[in-house]
Amino acid sequence: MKPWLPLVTYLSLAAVAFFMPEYSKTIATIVFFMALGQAVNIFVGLTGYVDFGYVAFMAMGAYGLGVVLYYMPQLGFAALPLGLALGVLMSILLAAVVGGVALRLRGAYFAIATIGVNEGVKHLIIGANIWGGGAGLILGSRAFEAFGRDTALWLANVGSAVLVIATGFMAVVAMYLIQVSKAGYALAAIRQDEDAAKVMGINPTKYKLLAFMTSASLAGLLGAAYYPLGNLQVFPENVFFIEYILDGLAVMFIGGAGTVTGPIVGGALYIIVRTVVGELLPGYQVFVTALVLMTTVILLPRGIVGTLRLHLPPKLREWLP
Amino acid sequence: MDFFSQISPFLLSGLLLGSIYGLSATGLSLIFGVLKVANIAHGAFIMLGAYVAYFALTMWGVVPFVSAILALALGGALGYLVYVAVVKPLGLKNELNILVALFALFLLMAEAARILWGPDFVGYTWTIGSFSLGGLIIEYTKLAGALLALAIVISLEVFLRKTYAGRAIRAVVQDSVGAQVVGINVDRVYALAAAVGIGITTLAGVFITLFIPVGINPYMGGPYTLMGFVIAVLGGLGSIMGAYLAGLVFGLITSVGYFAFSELGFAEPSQMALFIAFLMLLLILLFKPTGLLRI
Amino acid sequence: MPISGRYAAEGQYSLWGALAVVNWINDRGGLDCGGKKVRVRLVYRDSESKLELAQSLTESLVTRDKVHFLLSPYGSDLAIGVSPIAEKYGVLMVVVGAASDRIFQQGFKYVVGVAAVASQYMWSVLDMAKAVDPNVKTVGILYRDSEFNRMVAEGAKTHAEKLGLRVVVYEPYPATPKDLTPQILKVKAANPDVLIVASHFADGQLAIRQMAEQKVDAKLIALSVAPLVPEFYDALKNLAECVVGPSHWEPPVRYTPELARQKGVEWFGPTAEEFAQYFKRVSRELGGKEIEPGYHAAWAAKGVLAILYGVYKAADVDSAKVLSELGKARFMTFFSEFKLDPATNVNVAHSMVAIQWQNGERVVIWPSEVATAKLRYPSLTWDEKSAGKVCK
Amino acid sequence: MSLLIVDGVVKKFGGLRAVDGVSLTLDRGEVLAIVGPNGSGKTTLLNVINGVYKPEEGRVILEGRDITKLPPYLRARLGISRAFQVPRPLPDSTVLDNVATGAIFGGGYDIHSAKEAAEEALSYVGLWEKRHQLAGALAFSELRLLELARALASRPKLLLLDEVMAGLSPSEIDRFVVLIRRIAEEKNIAALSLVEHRMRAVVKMADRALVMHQGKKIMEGPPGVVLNDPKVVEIYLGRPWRF
Repeated sequence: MKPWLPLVTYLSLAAVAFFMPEYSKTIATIVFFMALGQAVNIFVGLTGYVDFGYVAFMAMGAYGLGVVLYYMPQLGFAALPLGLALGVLMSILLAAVVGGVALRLRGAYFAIATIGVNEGVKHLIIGANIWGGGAGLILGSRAFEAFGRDTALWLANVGSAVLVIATGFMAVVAMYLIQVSKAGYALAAIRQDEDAAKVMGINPTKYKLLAFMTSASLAGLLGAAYYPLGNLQVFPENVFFIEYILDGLAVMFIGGAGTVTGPIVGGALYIIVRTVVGELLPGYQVFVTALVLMTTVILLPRGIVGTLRLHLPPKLREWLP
Repeated sequence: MDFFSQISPFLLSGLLLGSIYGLSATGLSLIFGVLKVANIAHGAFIMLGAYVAYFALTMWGVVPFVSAILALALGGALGYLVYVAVVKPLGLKNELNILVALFALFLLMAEAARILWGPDFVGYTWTIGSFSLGGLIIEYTKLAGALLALAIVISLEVFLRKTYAGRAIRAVVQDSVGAQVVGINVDRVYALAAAVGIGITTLAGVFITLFIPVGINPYMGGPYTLMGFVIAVLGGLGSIMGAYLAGLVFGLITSVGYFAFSELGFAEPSQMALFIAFLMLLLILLFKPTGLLRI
Repeated sequence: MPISGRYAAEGQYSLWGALAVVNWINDRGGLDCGGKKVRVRLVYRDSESKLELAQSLTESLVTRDKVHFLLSPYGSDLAIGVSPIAEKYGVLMVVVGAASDRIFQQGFKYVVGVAAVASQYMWSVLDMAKAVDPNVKTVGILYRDSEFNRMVAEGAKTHAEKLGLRVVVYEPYPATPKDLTPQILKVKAANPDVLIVASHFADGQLAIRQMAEQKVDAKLIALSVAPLVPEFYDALKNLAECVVGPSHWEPPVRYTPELARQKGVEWFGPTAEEFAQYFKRVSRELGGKEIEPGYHAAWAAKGVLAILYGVYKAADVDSAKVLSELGKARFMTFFSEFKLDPATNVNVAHSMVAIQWQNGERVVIWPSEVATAKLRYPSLTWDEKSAGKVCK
Repeated sequence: MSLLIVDGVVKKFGGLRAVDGVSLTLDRGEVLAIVGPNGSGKTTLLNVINGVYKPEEGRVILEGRDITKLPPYLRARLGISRAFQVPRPLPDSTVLDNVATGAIFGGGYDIHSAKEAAEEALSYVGLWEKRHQLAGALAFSELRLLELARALASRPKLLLLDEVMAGLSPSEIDRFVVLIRRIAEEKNIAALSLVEHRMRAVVKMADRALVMHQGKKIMEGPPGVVLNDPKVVEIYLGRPWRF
């Protein structure tokens, strides 16, 4: 496969966000959904497992940066890399624990177990009043203190957009690296027939965990880029909001599960439909989006890119991964 | 005050509410057992049931116990429609696509409700008196609701064990390939299970308003989906009686758990109680995925 | 403004309130800006109560629609989320429908509040209780565990203690509760004189309903947010009687041009009657039925008026100039007086009024200058209410 | 040293002893047919050998190493390959990728050499022409061959063939029997083949036959002798009403 098309797309979006900062938030929003779909795709698309508690990884990322920024603004600019690293680390750790234990479960049982993890962590944070508890963390003044006013505003507007785009970019790279390696073969086998895969000598848990942790680390980065950096806040009700995984799944499905370009197409469509309907018929956009999603899933079960690939000659198919 | 009289109202209140929780999860459990589909749109049908109760009472003066029948019929019809229009065309193997389609349905129903009925939080008032027991004041409507919920669950269980259609459903729950081999029309069983499951869920939406007759709004469904999953798993997915009993357990955890954590001085006792509930869910899934109370 | 999603109801009323004022000024030929009449245009988008959409829509309002000023979306989370955009582009944003104290403690320069902040919500109610009954001793506080409600509860607790009251129960409950019986049983055991519930909509209705079931009586029961909409009474009927609530504004509140003249401050904008008339027209056109404006609507209207006043004074649409004019401003609208605290950019001349449900009507009972009825004290018991008695 | 030793294996499901104290040995290049009616415990025994089930009693020894407790994927790497009764290809992958996946994980090849090994295995079974098709598009008998190719590409020492002739026409069976014998002889691979009905094929294919009934080993010996034994004939023909 040739990953150039999706990579170039992300790079050009990053260039627009950087050089035309007045569009950075708009781009950040579109790419947020693309990158979310992309990260979800690495796990769900490649393994065929659904993780409804996926948002917990974004939340870990958000809290990682949020906590560093809130409690240690005196670190200055170092708070940013440190916070991002902590966020990603916490996501990976959570994924390792959840995955190591729950990936033994099949299908819907796994999906429900992960809901349990998401809700459990949320209730623990609120219930035991950890990290601001139910009232969350508000980071405006801390960001000003850590980065200085202008830099903080630039980071909140343009910086977070660039980081969100970078997450999408890295997700494509990760997807590419997985698909051209042994792991790609293993995951394809697991997705299609896990029992057969075992008999073929594949250790399913190992590869599922690999995909799970990769996906989680990207989700953590996305969460960190988005909430504490872009919105200067971490509210538990928002960062654990379970509908984001459904958005991610929707984006992935409209585009085509398991494809690399799919989430880009899906994310763009998902937001464009909302924006257009929102301007023409304010208040009806969720209704229309849901309708679009439902018809796509039923009539084009492979998604747009997935269906397109099916009808392309093999040479072109390489270019539309 | 001694310990028992302190805790008894929490116990009672938990059991009463738990009975309704249990009822509300049976539909989800049935659908999962038969179709192996996790009904993400579950909460939307609870919302629909709540609106049925609200409109029936405020517009026509029809009390919830009667409008429940209406909700059962409406939910049943919608359930059949969902099976024919969403689940069947995708094919049951296509688990992921069905999940996403049901999510779209969930959004669609909530948005339709908002467009039709407005975003306000509505409610009704209907009471026929109350009595006091063990430090808790209990409305007759609540007691009747809780007992009726039990009766409905028992009759559903009887239906599954004694009638041909019910036995066919049970056969499919246990072994869908085997059921096909012995000549059961699996397609019809799926349709029936979807209709019954969603019918019961919508009916449960009406019953829930006996306990929570306020705050009815288009977006109320989400938490019920989550709670439904927890209860259905605790009870063993596919088991009706199990789901009901797990509902009781869940009611007790949230109520007595609150009491316990409050005594222990936690910042947010009710959230800690929920944390325990979800922790239990995880432990059960890992060590006894057939459910705690499989019957 | 979110007009779908979890903040749909509040967002919709806020939008209509803002539209009512814009229509009012345009029907008068526009705003006087340096001697020239300028028409005002309100551009709005539906953020679906979602952060990411609130952000990108706000940005596109600034960069694509080239709006001169912003009204914040409803909800503290959304308002904070869009603040960096207002700051970056130096566009004045008036916060309406978000009252968390913490928004204004972040050091945003272009973010202005026009109404009292969350921690002050219950002050007027507590002041009133103390004034009406000097023997009040104990207060019970239940609160929804969220950013805004926690602020309300903490503010109430501090203020109660300042007034020499004892807080005998202080309990949180989850943001979307299904059952409040456990918390209410705790209140019952503590038996406070005054019971305060820092609630939102659905949970507030539920709290009253379950208090009635458990017959938890108090001399005064006050809830935030929930009692301020007609649906509260529709849902609870008689049980809503005597319930008190703090409000930013109510239709009977009469700040009038005469009052402004007496106090020697400038009057700006429509009168309360005019506002109600315009609001009804908007609600009929957009919502299909004519309804009375509530406090969300008036709050948003006040937000628009503050911007317009600043523009009128500065004779310019430059945010920095408008902001500096607002810093100096002292004027009155139908909503309240206006005076910014230079440290936080919040209007400190605004205080909450208190309402009580009496015989199916929301009446203003505090402060006495603008009150239309007297507080019924002590409140009827639940038994009396169930028997059909109303507060008179 | 024998390649595979199964020693007194017992596997219970609830009260039922599905495999009840079965022992057997198998050498390199040898083809053993396990014969028995439906429900006799053949498939369970196969699942014990490749690790899907863990037995309650007894041991499974491969090349002198006790593998009773190893998970299936590790046994696959040690050289146990399996073809399923109902073929289980990866339907959305190409034929080549299907076989290559087996080569990578069972055979321990890297990706590049796995593809070469896969092409070789495909041409060995006669499926090379179809290597770029999706596996889901193959005919049933081709799926059987695909499974065999996938097993071969993973450098097996022992092939487990679960009713691999079910559903094939008589001429296809003949070709299959020849193929299996060729594999055993040319590649020195042992094969353990489960057979329910195709007795004619057993005689041609197997060096030895082992008859199972109700979880127990009834007899073992040269196919021609075993299959004509009165006890075996009775199991199959004598009491048909019992099935």
